[in-house]
Amino acid sequence: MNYALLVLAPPGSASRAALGFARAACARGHQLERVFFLDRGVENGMGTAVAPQGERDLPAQWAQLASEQGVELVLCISSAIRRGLLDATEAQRHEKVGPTVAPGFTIGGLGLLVETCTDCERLLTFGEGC
Amino acid sequence: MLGADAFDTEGFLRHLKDWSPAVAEQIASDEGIALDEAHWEIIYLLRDYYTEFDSSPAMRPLVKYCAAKLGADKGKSMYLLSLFPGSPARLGSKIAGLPKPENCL
Amino acid sequence: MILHTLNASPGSTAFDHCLAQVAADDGLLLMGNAVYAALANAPALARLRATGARLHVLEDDARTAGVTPQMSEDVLAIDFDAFVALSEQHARQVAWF
Amino acid sequence: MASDTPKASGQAEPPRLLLVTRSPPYGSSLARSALDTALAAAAFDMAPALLFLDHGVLQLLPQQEGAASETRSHGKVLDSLPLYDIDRIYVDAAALLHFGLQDMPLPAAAEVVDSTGIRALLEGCDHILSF
Repeated sequence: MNYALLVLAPPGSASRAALGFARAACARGHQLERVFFLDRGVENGMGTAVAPQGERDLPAQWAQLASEQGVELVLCISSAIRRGLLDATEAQRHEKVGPTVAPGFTIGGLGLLVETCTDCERLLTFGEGC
Repeated sequence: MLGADAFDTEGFLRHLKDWSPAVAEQIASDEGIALDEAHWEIIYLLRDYYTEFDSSPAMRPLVKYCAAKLGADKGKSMYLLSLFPGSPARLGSKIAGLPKPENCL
Repeated sequence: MILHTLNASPGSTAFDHCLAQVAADDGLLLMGNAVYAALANAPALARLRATGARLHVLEDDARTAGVTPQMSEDVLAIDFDAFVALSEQHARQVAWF
Repeated sequence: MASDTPKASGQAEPPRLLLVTRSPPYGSSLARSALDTALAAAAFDMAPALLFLDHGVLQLLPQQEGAASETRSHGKVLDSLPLYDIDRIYVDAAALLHFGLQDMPLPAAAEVVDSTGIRALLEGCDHILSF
């Protein structure tokens, strides 16, 4: 089946679950074309974040999934830039230090999430409560 | 005339408070548009939209808002395109001193 | 049939709203801070049972939290492969968090 | 001209996309993300439906003054939903009662729904996004 994921949770248990789900979906032979990161979810693509030693480096593991399975990892542009996540184009446009987006991630508009919603058979949201 | 540093790299005002009709003329001139009455009508309509909804419109709501305020003849995308070629919502917002519309694509 | 993924602790409004919407033929997956509802003596567990829905817990999260040794036998611990299988069986998911 | 004829809103058809928003308007940015997603979906002719649950009903309080905190007024942006042709808006009856807001004026298109109505919405769409 055709899957799409929306990740709203910053690095943490819900984001780890999203990654685990994405890997398992690919392993079961499903199509996962795009994971869209929105709101605090964009923090998963923070290239300047340093994972504590001995703990999982989520941006790196997402990027690995992207390169192995051809999954597109898109950070919502308006969520990203207000949190300092800029690719080279946005860094130049807003005259800020950059790029700060981790390798394997791209920045894009909410239209890409909507497009994904129209194309997929299964759509799952990952958010984190307290 | 505002100095070049009053605008960002895409020509949008850095500080919305800097806007004035003269600034609108300046931005429009940089875009190759000579403002006439028809342009001003839409510029003030865009500023009303921003006051009412605290956001810059996408194309669809701009067309509907024009239709509601100015009548069906002007509430058409063709009419807005004739005044602000390419992307009326974006270009109009720029000249009217509204925030840069959030990138939807 | 809806798959409810619940990621909020028992006592949160997300937890309560989720329970209010779970039907007997739905699937329910506890993850994140919701795994504490799988503790055998948790009052929240009785409320989960009352929904009639099949109860699952994400195994990694339950083990991380220390819930596994005291977990109710009514709750099925699943890995990510089984999580994907659940999503195959349910056309829609609601994430409660 | 045909291209300027508005599309039928498809009121009878189930929404393809249901957005469930459970967060209060300020504090976190989740409510804003839900609203921005709704506007984007409308711009792409998805005719999304919006369901305000739990703390999400607080987004509907009238007369929010964003200027008081130099922030965007969530309430004012919600006022633009009709211009985006978003005319399926549902509000959690129990949450209104919980916050003492049962007499609050709601958007013209809003329909107050009980638990059964919420269930019908969840079952009646193609996809659900939860915020």
